[in-house]
Amino acid sequence: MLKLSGINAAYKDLQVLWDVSIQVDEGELVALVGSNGAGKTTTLRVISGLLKPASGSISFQDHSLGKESAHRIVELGISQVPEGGKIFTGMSVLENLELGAFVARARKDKDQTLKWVYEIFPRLEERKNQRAGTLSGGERQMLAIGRALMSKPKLLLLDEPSFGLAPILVEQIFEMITEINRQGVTVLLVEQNVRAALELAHRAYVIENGRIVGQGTGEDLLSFESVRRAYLG
Amino acid sequence: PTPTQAPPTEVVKPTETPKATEAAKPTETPKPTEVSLPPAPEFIEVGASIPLTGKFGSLGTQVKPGYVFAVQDINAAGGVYVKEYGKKIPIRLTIYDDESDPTKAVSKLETLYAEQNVVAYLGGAGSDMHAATAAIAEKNKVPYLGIAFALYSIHQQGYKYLFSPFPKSPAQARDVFEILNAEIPEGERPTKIAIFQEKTDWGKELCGLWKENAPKYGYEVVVYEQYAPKTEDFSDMILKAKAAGAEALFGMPTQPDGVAMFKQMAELGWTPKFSLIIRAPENVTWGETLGTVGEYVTIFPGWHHGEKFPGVEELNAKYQAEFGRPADLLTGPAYACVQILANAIERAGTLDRDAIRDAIAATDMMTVVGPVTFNADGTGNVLNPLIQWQNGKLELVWPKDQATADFFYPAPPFDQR
Amino acid sequence: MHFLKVERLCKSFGGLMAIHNLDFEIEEGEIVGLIGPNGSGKTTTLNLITGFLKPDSGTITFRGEDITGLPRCRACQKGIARTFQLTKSFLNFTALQNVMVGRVYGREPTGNLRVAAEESRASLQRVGLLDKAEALAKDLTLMERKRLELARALAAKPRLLLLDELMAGLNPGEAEEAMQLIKQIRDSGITILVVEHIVKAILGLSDRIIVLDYGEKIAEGLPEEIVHNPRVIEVYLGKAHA
Amino acid sequence: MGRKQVIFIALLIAILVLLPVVVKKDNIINLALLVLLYICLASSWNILGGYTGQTNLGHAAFFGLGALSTRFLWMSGWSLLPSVLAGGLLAVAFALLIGIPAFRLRGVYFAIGTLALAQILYITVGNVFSDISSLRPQDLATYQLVPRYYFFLVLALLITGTTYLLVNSKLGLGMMAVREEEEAAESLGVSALKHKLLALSISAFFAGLSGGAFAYYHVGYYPRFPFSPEWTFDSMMMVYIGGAGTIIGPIIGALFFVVVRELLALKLVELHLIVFGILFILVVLFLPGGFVEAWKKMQAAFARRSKERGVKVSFQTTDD
Amino acid sequence: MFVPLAQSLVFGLLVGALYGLAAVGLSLVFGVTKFLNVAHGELLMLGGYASFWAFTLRGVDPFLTLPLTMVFLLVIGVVLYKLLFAHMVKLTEEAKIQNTLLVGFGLSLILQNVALRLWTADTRGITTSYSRMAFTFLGVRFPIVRVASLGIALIALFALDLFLRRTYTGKALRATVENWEAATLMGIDIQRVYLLSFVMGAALAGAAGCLVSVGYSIDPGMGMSWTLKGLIVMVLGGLGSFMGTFVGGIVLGVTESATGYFLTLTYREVVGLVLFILVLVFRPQGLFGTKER
Ligand SMILES: Nc1ncnc2c1ncn2[C@@H]1O[C@H](COP(=O)(O)OP(=O)(O)OP(=O)(O)O)[C@@H](O)[C@H]1O
Ligand SMILES: Nc1ncnc2c1ncn2[C@@H]1O[C@H](COP(=O)(O)OP(=O)(O)OP(=O)(O)O)[C@@H](O)[C@H]1O
Ligand SMILES: [Mg+2]
Ligand SMILES: [Mg+2]
Repeated sequence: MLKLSGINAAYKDLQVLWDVSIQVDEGELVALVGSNGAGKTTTLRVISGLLKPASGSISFQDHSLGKESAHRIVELGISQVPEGGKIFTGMSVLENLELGAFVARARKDKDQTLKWVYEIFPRLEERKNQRAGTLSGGERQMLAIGRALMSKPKLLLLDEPSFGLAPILVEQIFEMITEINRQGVTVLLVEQNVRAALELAHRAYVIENGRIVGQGTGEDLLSFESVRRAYLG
Repeated sequence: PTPTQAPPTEVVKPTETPKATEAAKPTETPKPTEVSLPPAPEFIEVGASIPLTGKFGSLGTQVKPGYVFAVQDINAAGGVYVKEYGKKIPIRLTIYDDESDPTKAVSKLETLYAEQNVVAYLGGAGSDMHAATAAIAEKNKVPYLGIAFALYSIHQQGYKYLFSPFPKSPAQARDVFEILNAEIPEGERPTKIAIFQEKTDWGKELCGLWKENAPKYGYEVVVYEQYAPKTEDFSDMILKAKAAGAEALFGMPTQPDGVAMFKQMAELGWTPKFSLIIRAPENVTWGETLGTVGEYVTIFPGWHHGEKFPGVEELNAKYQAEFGRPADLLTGPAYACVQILANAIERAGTLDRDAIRDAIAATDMMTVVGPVTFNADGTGNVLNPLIQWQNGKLELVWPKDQATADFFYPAPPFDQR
Repeated sequence: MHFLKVERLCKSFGGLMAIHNLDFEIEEGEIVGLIGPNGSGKTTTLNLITGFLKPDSGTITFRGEDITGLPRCRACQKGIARTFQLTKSFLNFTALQNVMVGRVYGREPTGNLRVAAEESRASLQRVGLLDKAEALAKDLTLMERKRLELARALAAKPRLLLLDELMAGLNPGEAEEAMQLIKQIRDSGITILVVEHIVKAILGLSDRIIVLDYGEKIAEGLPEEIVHNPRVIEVYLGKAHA
Repeated sequence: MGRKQVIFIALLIAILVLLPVVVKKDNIINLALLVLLYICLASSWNILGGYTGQTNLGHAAFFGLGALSTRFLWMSGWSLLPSVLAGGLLAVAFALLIGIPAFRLRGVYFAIGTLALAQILYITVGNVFSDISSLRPQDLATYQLVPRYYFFLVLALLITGTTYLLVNSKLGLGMMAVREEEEAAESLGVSALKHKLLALSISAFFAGLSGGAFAYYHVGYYPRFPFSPEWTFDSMMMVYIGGAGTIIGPIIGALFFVVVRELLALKLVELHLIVFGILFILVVLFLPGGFVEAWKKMQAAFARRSKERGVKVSFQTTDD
Repeated sequence: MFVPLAQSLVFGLLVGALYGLAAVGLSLVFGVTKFLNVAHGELLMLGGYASFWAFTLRGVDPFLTLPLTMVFLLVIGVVLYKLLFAHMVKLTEEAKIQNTLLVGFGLSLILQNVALRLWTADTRGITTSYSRMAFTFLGVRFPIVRVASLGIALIALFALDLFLRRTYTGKALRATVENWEAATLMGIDIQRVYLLSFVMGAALAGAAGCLVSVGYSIDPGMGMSWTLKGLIVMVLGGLGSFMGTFVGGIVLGVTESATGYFLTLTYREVVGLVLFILVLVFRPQGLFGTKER
């Protein structure tokens, strides 16, 4: 479904990604793990078109994304929950969700999708008229995911959804991700919480200093000695 | 056609068609050269810093063609005869734009002085600008001829190099009453006057004089209101004038203020039977902008293209050819400045600045604005004609011997025009 | 006399009671953990202590002195330094300059920039950022910036250090390093209040833990007591940690 | 400062000092004086606007107050230096008066708030002092441009030097920290308000002195003229186009603004403002961040290039 | 007593509506794009000249040309945006304000002087045959032209408000204001949103310019004072509320005329500014502004 091959990417002069190749198949839940500054967020930014790679190719459902602008990529069915959520704090929860369905493809089924999102996150329905800026950290994260779901993505990119959340919420969020995936949304998950991510994922890639250094099923990687040492403490 | 197509800024015209203008006619006929004459300069350098852009731009663009045309005419006759060199020397006029900024004007005048080594300055427009430039002229000891400001107080500073062949506030404050009393039979006169004073030094000076003179001529100032320049809303003043039963309006608003004032007078239904509005209606666009609302307003602009002095017709023809209308109100006085200067140089017989200055002070000649002499303070004794807007045109209504139309009084109410 | 004492502290935003009748103390030399669900008022508490917010009522005493509602720059001068949950680095400064601000203005202000620079380098070294001393803060990674903020706070020579989610986003290995660093800091004589969501870290670090929920203290005690507190499990830890 | 820089600066100062001795033309001296005037004004704006990050759109008020009081005192018989100093102090007094309420405002609110304050003064001064202020003929008869030039030169050196010392001191560090991240600065013990007030006062003081120098220099103007908002905007533009928060930025900005504009005005007369506008926009589009930033980038690019070349060379030597 | 005061206030209301309209355009552009377009007053001037041209050359009624003027400015807006402002979309907020300020400054120089070439420095304006008509209510005169101007300003404003709150594009616009990167991730083409708001701001300036040419007068140098007024009203009303901005304009207009009535015309602007400062002292975020984060 999604295929990155030989991606090199840089912020101005600083090369961050080196020859990254990743593949995600339809219906999968794939995790991308790695330490700080390894290039996980950058990889997601490249997929979403926020950062154009210096070389390499990206295709989504046999459609090349290399030249597409960021908003077109959303229209094609890739949504991202960015690091830290980045919700629209000045707007209501409902308006945030409606904006999620901005692309034409999603707009016509907006009401239905909204119901679906409310089923997954009942808390959002309770708070639908509240200003998003006043939500608590966990609620913000829910809103960010819900907003991404509103675009009816075929592929959902999640960037550290557990960041800064209380343990109880981390658990809940991971349950929700599994649920969303079960309902047919392909997921690429970036996580710092390596154990949880590997337990959850069908497959995972390990990224280190901008290079993919390992891949396999979650269980495989969990049993890798090097991974255990580096990420599980 | 707009002043955009004004002639090039540096005017150098060697002799082509010798068509002497009256004013430039040499007072002495050139004699065969004497034994040893110093080598003559190629040109008589004259410089002007004019506000062509910025807030005084609309005045500056009227002034500039006056200077340019006059220099062209004089050079067409071979230039100005300078006795010291025993020959005619053409004038080279350098014009800079000072953007209506006194500091920039100063630097332009310094450049004219240092680079062009001018023998005289021609002024720009607006008292803001003259205040700075006249002082520089004084400092550099360069004779300065300036028009387009009626402020009298500049002349009270004791400046020696400043000359202005242009009517000043005292004349404007006196003449209006004399004209009214002469033109309108007693009993019909608009004796109740409203004065709208702009809060500036000229406003204070001129409106103060009006107020002072009114009782002497049998008039009463019933409303005297002040406002700051760039006011959008005059309703309050207008209502006061209306309530006080004022029959005449005196003021000297800038163009935008004048337009707003008259629009609101029409809207509020107050028509003065007589209005003397200096400055705002001087521009040809007044009529276009206000239509019938701007009719019957009178002005003291300093000059009118209908005056019957020598050279006016030629000037109008030239202006018509270039801009498609007779010469603008400030163009004539600007033209006269050059005439006065040329005449003074000729009488001085040298290009020495102090000699020229003294010659200007002794001026007694006929120009396109009529006969000109100067007082000791540098103000000119010149005609102060009254102009009136009639049928969308500027008509000269006073003095009678110059008039192009009859004085129209009283002005009909706005909604009956 | 308690080192820091918070009494009947209240703070509301509009209708929302962010902190309600909060009481707690910190003793000199302790590491105290402050945990609670998202939005329970942890950051607000730190903001109140450092003067970034004025309490509606209640008092805060630091080393016997009432510091309630003091201008926010005074807290640091009295010896309370903090880091921010959302980093606030001086982005166009070099890392060294960032730290120097702390040294020059902090508890022992100095006008001698040369000396300040030397001491600031020492602070950078302490957090392992010395090799980035000349790099601009905006070119550092988020995690490096967090360390930078720690170095900056340390340079201010605090008596009490407030850390707001310093470890969020670290993987377990990195978190372990950070824990060691915090312990070292305590051992150098600085009292510490940590806000953190990484359960393992907070349990390993803290001498004592205070748990907030909806702006109220719902539990306080030794780490092992807290993990078994049913109320804490219910609102915060979840069953995985039970 | 490196040795090269010291030599360069010394050379520059020497040139400026010798200029009136070598060049006798008043127009050149006058132009140089205007450049110095704007260096003073832009540099003083830069202290608050560039280094402390508070966009002050009311700078003309300080300039105007300096000019107003200096002109008044000087013309009424005080000697020059005390008059100018009084002008600077009056500007500081006004700065302290408005400072505390003004610094309650942030961002555009602060910018427009200060603009409004300056406009209040502009209009009021226009109303109260509506007469032209001209030098008397006897002053004009003895008027010399050169001493005025040196007055401005000394002032420009004073302002630039003070700025240099300031930004390399503790207070400068605090001011810039407030600009970068006010809350963080406060958490480290920097009183933002105090530093802003300090920067405002210094900025106002120098603007006031510049106003005083202007009153000494200018032959005739309306008292409201130095209060007009153009003075603020022009200095701000100069700082931005040169490089905000740098010493050299306002200097380059003033040079560009005054000299290029004057040259265009002399050469093109009627079209010069259009051409200057286009030139100005081109500079902004192609050198975003101003001349200093562009220069830094160029240096960086150059350094990188030579480094790459250096690497290549070393490869070659190892190959050998 | 009543009539003159009421009359003054009526005029103040109408001036205020124009202040408001000028400021709303500025505020829209600034709010969405963080472009501080100081050439806004010059765009207003172009709008004024466009109507003036249509009226003098073709005799078209200014109220009929108003939509055309808006379209004309819209086109100019597109050109200016593509040529100059599009480069600045991705800068940081501070850099954006700084750079647009500079570009706006250059632009206003150019536009002013181009206008000077095209139309001379003279003051112009439009006076229609019905300009002097007014209806009287309780002794207070309501000039038709001004009442119509107020109506038009209100219509423009309600349309804008509806557009921003009800339509998807409007919401996209508000979202972009908050966070352009997140907006992109929603599939919003932010270049288009920026263009749209810039162009709408220009069109509003056009409308305001047309009304100014009818109610007052226009000249090439008028831009700066309208920009300054617009900025002051924008801040007085407070960022983030366009209705608030408009009301701010009216408050300022009415204050100015009330000053003229009760005190003196010479300090009318001063009193308006003092009111502005007082509002800021007590409400640093403006009358209707939301507190900054
Ligand atoms: N806008 C930027 N400009 C310059 N460098 C950047 C930028 N964003 C990230 N980097 C650099 O790119 C590298 C990879 O960053 P990235 O954010 O992709 O890491 P990550 O794996 O997501 O890390 P984290 O776990 O901290 O989120 C880091 O070294 C970082 O410093
Ligand atoms: N300035 C403010 N205005 C309005 N509400 C606020 C403000 N600051 C905080 N709040 C609210 O107060 C509550 C407590 O916030 P606080 O930031 O202290 O939570 P926290 O415990 O630090 O949460 P987290 O773990 O997510 O960081 C939250 O509901 C928050 O939305
Ligand atoms: Mg990341
Ligand atoms: Mg928090």
